Amino acid sequence: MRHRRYAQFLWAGRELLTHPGATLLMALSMGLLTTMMATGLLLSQALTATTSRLLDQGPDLVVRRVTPNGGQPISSQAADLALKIPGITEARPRIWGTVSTPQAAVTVVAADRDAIARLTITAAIQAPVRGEAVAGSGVHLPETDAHLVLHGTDTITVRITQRFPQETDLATHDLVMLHPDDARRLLGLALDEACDLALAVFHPDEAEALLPELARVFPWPVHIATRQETRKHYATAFGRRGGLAALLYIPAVIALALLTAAVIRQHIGSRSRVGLLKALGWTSRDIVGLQITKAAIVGLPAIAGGLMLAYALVYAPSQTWAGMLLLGWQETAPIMHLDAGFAAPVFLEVAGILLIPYLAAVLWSSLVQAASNPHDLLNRGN
Amino acid sequence: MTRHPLLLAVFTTDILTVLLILWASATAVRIALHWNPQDTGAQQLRLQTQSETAALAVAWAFGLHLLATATLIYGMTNILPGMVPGAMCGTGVLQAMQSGGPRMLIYRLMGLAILWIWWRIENVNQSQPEAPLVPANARIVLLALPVFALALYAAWQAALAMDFQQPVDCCAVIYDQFHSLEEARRTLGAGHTGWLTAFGVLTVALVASAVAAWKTAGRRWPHLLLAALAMAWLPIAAIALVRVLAAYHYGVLHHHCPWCLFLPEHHLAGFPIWAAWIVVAMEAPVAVALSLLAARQAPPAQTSACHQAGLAARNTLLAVLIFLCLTVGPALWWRLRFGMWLTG
Amino acid sequence: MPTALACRNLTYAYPNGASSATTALLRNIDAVFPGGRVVLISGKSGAGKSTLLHLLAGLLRPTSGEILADGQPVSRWLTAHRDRWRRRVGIVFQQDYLVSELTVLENVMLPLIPRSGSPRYWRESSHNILARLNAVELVGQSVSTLSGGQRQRVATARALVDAPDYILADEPTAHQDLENAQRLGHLLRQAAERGAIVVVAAHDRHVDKWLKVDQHLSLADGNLEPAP
Amino acid sequence: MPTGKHSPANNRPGLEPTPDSPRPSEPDRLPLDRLVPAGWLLGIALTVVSLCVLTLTYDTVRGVFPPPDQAAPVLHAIGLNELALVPSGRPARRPVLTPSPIDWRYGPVLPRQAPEVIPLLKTAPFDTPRAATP
Repeated sequence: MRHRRYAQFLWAGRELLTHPGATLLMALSMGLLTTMMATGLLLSQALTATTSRLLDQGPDLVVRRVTPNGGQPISSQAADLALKIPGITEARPRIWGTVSTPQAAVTVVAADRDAIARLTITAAIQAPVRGEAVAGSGVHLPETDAHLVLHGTDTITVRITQRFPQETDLATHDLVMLHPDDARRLLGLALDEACDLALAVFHPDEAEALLPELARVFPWPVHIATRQETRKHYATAFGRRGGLAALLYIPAVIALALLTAAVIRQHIGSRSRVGLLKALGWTSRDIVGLQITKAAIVGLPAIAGGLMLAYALVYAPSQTWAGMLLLGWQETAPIMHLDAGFAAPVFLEVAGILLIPYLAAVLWSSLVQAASNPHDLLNRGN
Repeated sequence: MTRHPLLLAVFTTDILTVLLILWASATAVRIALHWNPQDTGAQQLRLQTQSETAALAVAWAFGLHLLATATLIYGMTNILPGMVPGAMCGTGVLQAMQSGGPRMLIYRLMGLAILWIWWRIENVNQSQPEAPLVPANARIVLLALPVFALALYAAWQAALAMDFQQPVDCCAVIYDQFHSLEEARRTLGAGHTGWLTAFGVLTVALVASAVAAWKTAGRRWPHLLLAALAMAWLPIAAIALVRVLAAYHYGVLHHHCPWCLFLPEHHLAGFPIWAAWIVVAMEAPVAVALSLLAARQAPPAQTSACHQAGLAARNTLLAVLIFLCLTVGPALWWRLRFGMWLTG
Repeated sequence: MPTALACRNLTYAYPNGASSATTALLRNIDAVFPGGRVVLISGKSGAGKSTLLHLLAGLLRPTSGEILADGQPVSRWLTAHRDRWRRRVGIVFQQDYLVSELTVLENVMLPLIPRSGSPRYWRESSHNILARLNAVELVGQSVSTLSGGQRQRVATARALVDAPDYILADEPTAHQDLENAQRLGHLLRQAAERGAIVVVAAHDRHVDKWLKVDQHLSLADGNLEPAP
Repeated sequence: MPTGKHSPANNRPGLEPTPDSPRPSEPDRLPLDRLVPAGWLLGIALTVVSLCVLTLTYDTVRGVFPPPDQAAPVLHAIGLNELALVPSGRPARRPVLTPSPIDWRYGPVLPRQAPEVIPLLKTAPFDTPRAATP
């Protein structure tokens, strides 16, 4: 039985060799289609997974002060108010914002000396002193100078003394870490003011339960963002981009439909061949099996190769194309070390999207022919 | 009225299924009226050819129906709850569908049962060169047509009734069944221990009869016993699952909801559990039908029918074991992990 | 080995143009083709010889009546069963129906592929039958380069390669010289001697030059009768 | 070798070669069919599929490419809840705050809208202070 099956596989290979050009074209088309579809889906999946994983390291809750005139700086004493609530373990006033440089906008953040001291990454980062800064790999400087001009409510010039490692690009690519005094001056904040308050809670799952109490404890109205909310916003943003990317799939799906139609046409076109095979003692099952085997010999490696290419494109350690093409970076994009842990369902999804209609087209056309009278197939086929 | 793509896909598949069965029914009527296997006249030979094409159409209809039902259940449990305000699972979606929802499910299951029997008999038929069971299956197709038409009509009613603006309260449906905790601990007057005992006894009996029916495929009584036990086992297994054993999936007591099992939070356990339950509901009667059919057939078809009856018994056995593993297994795991049962 | 292939009350009619009327090509034919014998069916062009062979091979369903193989009504069997039964049939078509993309050897292999056997066995069997039909020099050639006679020999080799129980040959010597025709006749006779049922349809009545016939039937006006 | 009905035709008594038939040549030595290249094609297809499946399975299970673990402690240290996926200043950089009915400026002297970076860079000289918004 095994021997017979091998022989039939071999014959399917032989039949494919009768049209090597068409076979190769078919495999390439399917491979490229797979790559196109899988790359988009994998990237969206990987960004969502990675964002979620990284955001776990960020604050559980972020409190901002709101007034009828808009957002307002928060007093540094607000942290003490927050810490009175049972369940809140840490309250950190944050000083950060978007400012511009002669080259591009950057995000600045005031260094938290204690937190930086606890950081033990490959290249240890030192908290910057006044007039110095630590910059991400995407912050550009004039070639001969290490000084960066920052325009906020005031303009300051800082010297870049260190760079964040490239492996941390997802968090630091266009980030400039300043001394808190420099950051306050740049952002127009008074000495005891901060932009907002980042909170850590004892039980992250119960963070939302603390919201009413938090809103009550501050003497002014607040807007509180939870981690869940942040995650959801990111997922929605990627989903929206994914939706736009889906427009790109339309030609791909049309191409697939044409490909499938071509397969059907190819099979119906060889009706006399099917009639001959039946006359020579091939059963309908043999013929359907042959056609499915032929389709699988072309389709499976093409889809596997396409998936592999998409996988390499999305997860390769130094990939920056996604940032350049899809996320709006102009010169240098962050190096994306994305989370490959959830790729398997995407593989199955893409394989299903492509393989099922392809095999269904083959199966349907084969069955339709296989059920006909061999005499009719021989005489009415081409 | 909803135009959700999932429901439209199910609806389109249902229409296709009804059309295929309708087409096969036209041949089935002619077969019922004119089939004469002894005749070698032109009409009979034409009917023989048409019966093969009709069988292919019904086989496709069966496949499409299975696919549409699985898609519908997935949609009702995992997609539509996110769109119906207040719905947490399929219970809320059924509420939103009003009376059309349950009717649609009942007709779908009836249709599934009819085509399941058709499929098993067709297997016997196809194993014989001269297809001796064509008239029997033609009658089954004629029986299936009104059921599938009603299922389609009910699906249309359900889709019409669905309103994504109107909130539902599916938890109220679950919890409003009881006025006191004592009521939640009893079902139809019997305590949970009683139901579990009945479930255990019937399961053992069902497993034993399925083994007997599988191993003695040529005899009729094990199959009759299997079907009778299965008919008793099905409601009791459903009650034991929903009222007692589901608690070990949910981790809470008295959440008597059959639909929450389909949620990802509970590892989509509802799909294999209820699929196993449906396999028992389908295969046990099929085993009897085939064993009764075998007695009326000439030797080659008789052998094939006995073989198919044995397969049906074996499938029943496997389904019961899967059901058992997925319902009792979590309870045992809970007991090992926490050292106690969830008894409330 | 088969005991007999028989037609019982066999009628075949084809649609007559656009109208619903049909024209009967074969009418109520009753005939028995016993095992171990060579039967010749002769008749004019268009008499229905090829259609009769196609009906006997199960390639076509009769309009009424039936084909019985060893008493079993194969013409009324389900397609899958008829397909399996046809593995025992070797048929030589009037047109050769060779696959132009395949070599001669591969064309001859075609019936062997769905059956058991290794590629080595396919090659050996095909090679041997081609050798017996004096076509061994053609094995590696593309069929598009062959002459009419060579194509017919390859098609015959394809029909005989699996030593079928039923051999149905339609004008097998249409383009052959006498030597090759005699060689084919010898092969068919050998097949009959091992018990196969051999039915040959030929326009030319003078087949005794190459084939030793046991029974000669004539097909005319839709009826099959012993030849005078 | 197959036996019975499927044994090579020359083993059957009924199909003996005729005396004048040419001697069969050795079939395996002649390139008479393309089954060998077909075997290669099968081998290539199988190898491609196996390699891809093995690599993808290994990678997804074990994670050969470095996961984003190095960025995580830095994000924790700087205390931000946004990533550098989109350039600073773009609405998408900060999905929690945009779009929002709340005006997040700290003072009335700052522009009402958070500046879009590209027009800002293209049109404005850099000698005046710019907006600073969180």
